[in-house]
Amino acid sequence: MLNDIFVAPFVDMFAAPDFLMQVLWEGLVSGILYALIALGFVLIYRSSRIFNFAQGIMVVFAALTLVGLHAMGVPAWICILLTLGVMFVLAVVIERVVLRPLVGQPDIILFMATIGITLFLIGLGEIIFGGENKVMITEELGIPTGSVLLEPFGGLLILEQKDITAVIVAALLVVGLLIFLNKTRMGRAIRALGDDHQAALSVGISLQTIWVLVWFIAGIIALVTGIAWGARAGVSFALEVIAYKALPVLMLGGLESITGAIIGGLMIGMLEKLFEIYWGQPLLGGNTETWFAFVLALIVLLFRPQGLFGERIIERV
Amino acid sequence: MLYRTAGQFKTSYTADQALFPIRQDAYLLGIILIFAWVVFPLTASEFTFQTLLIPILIYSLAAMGLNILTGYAGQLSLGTAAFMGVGAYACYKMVTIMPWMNPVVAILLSGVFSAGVGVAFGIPSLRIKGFYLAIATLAAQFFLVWLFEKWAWLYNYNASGAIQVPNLKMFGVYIAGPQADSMIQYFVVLGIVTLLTLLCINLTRGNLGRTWKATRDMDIAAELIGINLMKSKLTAFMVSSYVVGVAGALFVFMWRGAAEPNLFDIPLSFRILFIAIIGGLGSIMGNYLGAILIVGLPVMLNTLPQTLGIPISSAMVEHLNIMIIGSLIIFFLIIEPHGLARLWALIREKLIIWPFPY
Amino acid sequence: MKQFARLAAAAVVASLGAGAAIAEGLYTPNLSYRTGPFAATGIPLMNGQADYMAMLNARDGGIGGAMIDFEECETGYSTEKGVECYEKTKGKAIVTQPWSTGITLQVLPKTNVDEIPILAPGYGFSPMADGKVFQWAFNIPAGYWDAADMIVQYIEGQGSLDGKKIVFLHLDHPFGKEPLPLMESLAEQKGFELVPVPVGLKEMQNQSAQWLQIRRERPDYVVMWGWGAMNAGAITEAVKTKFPMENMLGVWWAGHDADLKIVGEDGKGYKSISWSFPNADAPVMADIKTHVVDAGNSQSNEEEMSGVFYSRGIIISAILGEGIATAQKHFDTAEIDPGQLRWGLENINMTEERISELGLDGMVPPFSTSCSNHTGHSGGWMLEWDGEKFVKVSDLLTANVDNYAELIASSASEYADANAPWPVNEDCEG
Amino acid sequence: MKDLKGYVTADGRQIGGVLMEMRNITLKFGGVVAIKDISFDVREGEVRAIIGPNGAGKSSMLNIISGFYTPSEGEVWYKGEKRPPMKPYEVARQGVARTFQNIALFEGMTVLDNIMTGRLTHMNAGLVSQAMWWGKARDEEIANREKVEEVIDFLEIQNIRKTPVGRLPYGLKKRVELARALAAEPSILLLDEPMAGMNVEEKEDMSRFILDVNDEFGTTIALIEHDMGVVMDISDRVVVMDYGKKIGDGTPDEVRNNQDVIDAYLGVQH
Repeated sequence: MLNDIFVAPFVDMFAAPDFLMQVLWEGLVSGILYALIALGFVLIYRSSRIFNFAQGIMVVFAALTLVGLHAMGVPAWICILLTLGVMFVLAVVIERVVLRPLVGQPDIILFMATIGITLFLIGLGEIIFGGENKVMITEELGIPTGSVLLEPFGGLLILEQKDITAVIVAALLVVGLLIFLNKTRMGRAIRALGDDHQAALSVGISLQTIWVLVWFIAGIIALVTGIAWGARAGVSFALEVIAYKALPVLMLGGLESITGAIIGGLMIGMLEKLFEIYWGQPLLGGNTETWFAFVLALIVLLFRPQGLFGERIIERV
Repeated sequence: MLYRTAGQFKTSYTADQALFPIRQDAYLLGIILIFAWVVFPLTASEFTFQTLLIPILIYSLAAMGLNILTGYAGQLSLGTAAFMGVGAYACYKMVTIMPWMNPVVAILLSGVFSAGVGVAFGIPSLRIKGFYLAIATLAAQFFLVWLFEKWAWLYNYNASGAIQVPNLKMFGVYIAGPQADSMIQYFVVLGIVTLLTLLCINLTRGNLGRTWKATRDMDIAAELIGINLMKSKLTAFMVSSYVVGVAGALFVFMWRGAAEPNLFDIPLSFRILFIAIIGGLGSIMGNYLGAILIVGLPVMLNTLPQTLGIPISSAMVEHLNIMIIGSLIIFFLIIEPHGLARLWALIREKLIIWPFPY
Repeated sequence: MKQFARLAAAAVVASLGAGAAIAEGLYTPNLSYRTGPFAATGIPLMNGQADYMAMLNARDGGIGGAMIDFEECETGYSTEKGVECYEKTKGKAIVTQPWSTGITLQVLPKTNVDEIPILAPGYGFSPMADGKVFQWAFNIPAGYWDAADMIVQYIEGQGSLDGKKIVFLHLDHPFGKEPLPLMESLAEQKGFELVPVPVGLKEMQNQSAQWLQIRRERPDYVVMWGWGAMNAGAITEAVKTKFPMENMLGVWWAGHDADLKIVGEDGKGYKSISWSFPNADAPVMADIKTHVVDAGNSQSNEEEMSGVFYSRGIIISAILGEGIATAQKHFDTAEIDPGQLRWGLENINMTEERISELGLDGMVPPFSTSCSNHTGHSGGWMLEWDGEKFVKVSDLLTANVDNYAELIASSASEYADANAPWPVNEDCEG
Repeated sequence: MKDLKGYVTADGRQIGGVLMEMRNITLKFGGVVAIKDISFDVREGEVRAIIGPNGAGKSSMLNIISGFYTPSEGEVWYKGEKRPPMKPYEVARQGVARTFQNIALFEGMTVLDNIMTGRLTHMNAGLVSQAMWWGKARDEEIANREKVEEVIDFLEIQNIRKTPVGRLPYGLKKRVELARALAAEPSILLLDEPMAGMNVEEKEDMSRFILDVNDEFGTTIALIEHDMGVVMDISDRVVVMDYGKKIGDGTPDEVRNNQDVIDAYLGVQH
């Protein structure tokens, strides 16, 4: 038993390093997508204290809109622009109809409201686009679909080109976002909002504008996530469940830390895959990915209640 | 007029602490109880029992359990369904290992198991707060559902991995399983739910209830006035999980008749959370109002187009249903974030002073 | 304004009248799932079922002179909604079509009390084949154990299985676990190593862990018990990890054209066992086109109608229709009750001639049922994806039912024992 | 060691022996020293004040007394014994009750329930008894309600008994908070800036209540306040702190004439 837990998995890893690399690569790709979703959460939470449960359905909605528009004969790149437009309208509507009347309510109320948004979007999406699985317009968007075969240590490592693209695009998106947040007036206002509402308002941008903007950025992130994930397994409402995976990332990285979301996402993506392959499948009957990330985050939090990247909180009365 | 309280004087603290210090409230409750115990059983059809009465009661109970934890003790939990699952599986194991056991006793005992698991998963609450805790409860949610799937002993190694409620008798009458009559099941559920509601009301209005509420409203101050936060939070997890576990056992044994592991997955947790929040956090009555709305509304909406003769496909009805529920949640949160119970309280306050404006 | 009101009133009266008129026929509700995570697989099936019944109503005025009131009650594949639908419809229904294994398991014991036949074509509980124990349940024309047996037979046709390794990739759900006992016993008999790989409901679209395991195990074959979004997920991963497609075989629910279209050419060689097959030239298709599609009463489209699942929907309705017709003939009444329909479903004799008569040429293999055989064990064809559509690549395969008749009997009696008191049909001889 | 008998105040009250003593307390947050080597005592029955400008470390000192902070160095002696490290709730159960600078009432509860929470250190009926509302739980509930009603009468808040505290104005909230602390029947009552943010009239009311509490129940009171005027009038002895250090200790008159205090505290007053 002890051997199975502490020795055999590591022997396996060293015996087939190419396979280990494959496992880590798969974990990295999932991790990037978790990180993207978590990023959407963090941006919204920092600026409005809303724990946006609808981030998952926004991913689905964005991907469906993209594919749906293309099915109507619109050229792929125009589809992207139109989808961005739809996400912008969505952001405005959510701000007007949901957020504005609920300003100042307790966190849990706002959280529930985002679940309400989720249900509404599921219903609306099914009416407009139908429930069947759809193919992501990968080729039309110019995303390469072949795969790269490498032979490290005399083994085989398969890297899908669309996964590589996803990693590169995600990295560019994150860099772009960081530049936006640090270098532009609007971006600085968003960051300031996380620390102090009053200070942010003194920049001269209205709270409403910032909220719309933040939800719109979350929409853009959702679209990128949707394309990347949809390219792997098609677009359907079942995609929504990947949003849950971003939650332990948030626990680990902290609800307000952008760096935390990215590093936490990558960490969870790779660790859960490693655990599943080397411990979960041989010892526990598999499917441990459903809970591993949560339990890991829970254990980390027990020792560091502020998360890996949060600052220590000194309580006062 | 109807709710005039003038003239009702209390002469002792006992009277003031009675459950219903205002006479009209007691009358109202009496009427509701008569309906629940006499009128509904006499008039309801099989369909009404199975899709409205029984589920509303069970969902109310589950929401009540959650409400004790989230509404009274302030610990947000997203893992309610998993604890219902613990109750259901515990009950299943008990009645299959000890077939002579009285099923009602088994149902009430199954809560003990979920209470134990609840306390174990409640320990992180001592260090983790707010949304972090909510996500931590998801660990329980996902881990337990996974366990229900993988631990074959739990479902007696059935090939399908699902549990099936056997026919169970009490006093010579079938009360669970396919042979059981809906009306009898309704009475069993009603009896247990009434009993647990009474116990919950007592707990929440007494010393423990104040301890929980103090923990919820300001935990630091609570600790400084002498509340052992660990005890307060863990008792909340315990009582809450007990009630939720019993609700889970009822859910499977008195209503569904069979259960596969993913029944206890996150959508059920959210459903119960909706009921508790729409009904009103920190209220016992609210759970019933919330359950009536969340369980009853879709059933109503489903039958509506047919009765009105609107030609609309059932899939479309379902889509609209989801949209309407989503919008209603937002709508109710906007008009009254404290839920239907608060709405009723406001109406009642107005009624007491009616017809005067103040 | 007045006129408008009168108009509205007239419309209401008319619609109520119309509703009443339909209600007089045979009420055969379908617990459909056009929504939810499995909608993708559900929609073509539901459309096929509905269109066939609509065609009978339009062409023949129903069956035996009785109109078919084929109503859908949407469940979204949720067991809870399913039970609600069952309760709502059971009052006047002559049959219930639960559609998910979860709903079937839950409704199964209730139908004993309510005495309504359950029609679960190609799904549900394999031991339902034992009609003496499961008096009211039918999984015509073939069950999951038949499917598993036929798939193993087909693989064996390519060489002995001794020492081979087969991965059983399945949904971690009652549906996916259903064939496990039979697969295990076959593994023992034939000497192959069986590696079950479960896919969680939440991981259907992200099966990289499962396929990493498959890559590590290096199996000779992958047998897939997939459903909904799981199929597309598995097939894309298989393509990605370069698993030889011709060694991947699925159950009939994993043979959906739309799932394979996602990978297109790359999916060439993938196989799926099936007891139904699309035949665009079959007379029934022409009739559906004239009576339903052209009349604008179909929710389907041309692409979907050429697929395997739409035609399976047709077959399912045809089986129900045949059960109704058989009962009507025997009891000599058009308005049959649930008990009479049960007799009808127990005495279907779907010969090649009858299949031809119904215009279903080449769409379903012949089979017959009896009071003890509630499945029919029709057998099926192995279909293969040629990059654009499924084609038949085998002759009719029939399951070796004798081999697991005992397993069926013991599982059925186990179920009956666990649910005692369970009424058994004592009158049924063999 | 000081005499154990105590002393007699100018208005003739007998002050008892040492109830609580702080010995060489030092408190550090990371590298910051909030309190440096402070010692003083509180005697039974007296009104003891700790004053000092903002940031002097008064609140931290109160938090140490009530167990919220653990001192980095030094000892707390209570009722003649050295207090081992303990949780805040255990301190409260030893008879230390307090109010808070920024009112810490339980906003979701009524006034009555809030004050009842003050009694919970005196209630110990079991879960089952409480759930049944029978036996011990019920008796306790009534007995403690009577105690609470006494406090309510005393502080003249009968008419708002059933009002949710969220709806009360600031001054009343302060009074309810005092009621909650009093309901615990503490051996020592800690008041954290009881008069902060009040107008003159409210301050007078509060002063009266503090003196009455001390008079009628004989409760020992330790309070912090930066309003020198009021403090000097109501307290028996005063500790003066500045930048975490003690710069004066004695009767109000002694302190008023202490040169260090005049320099450090009065000197900076506006």
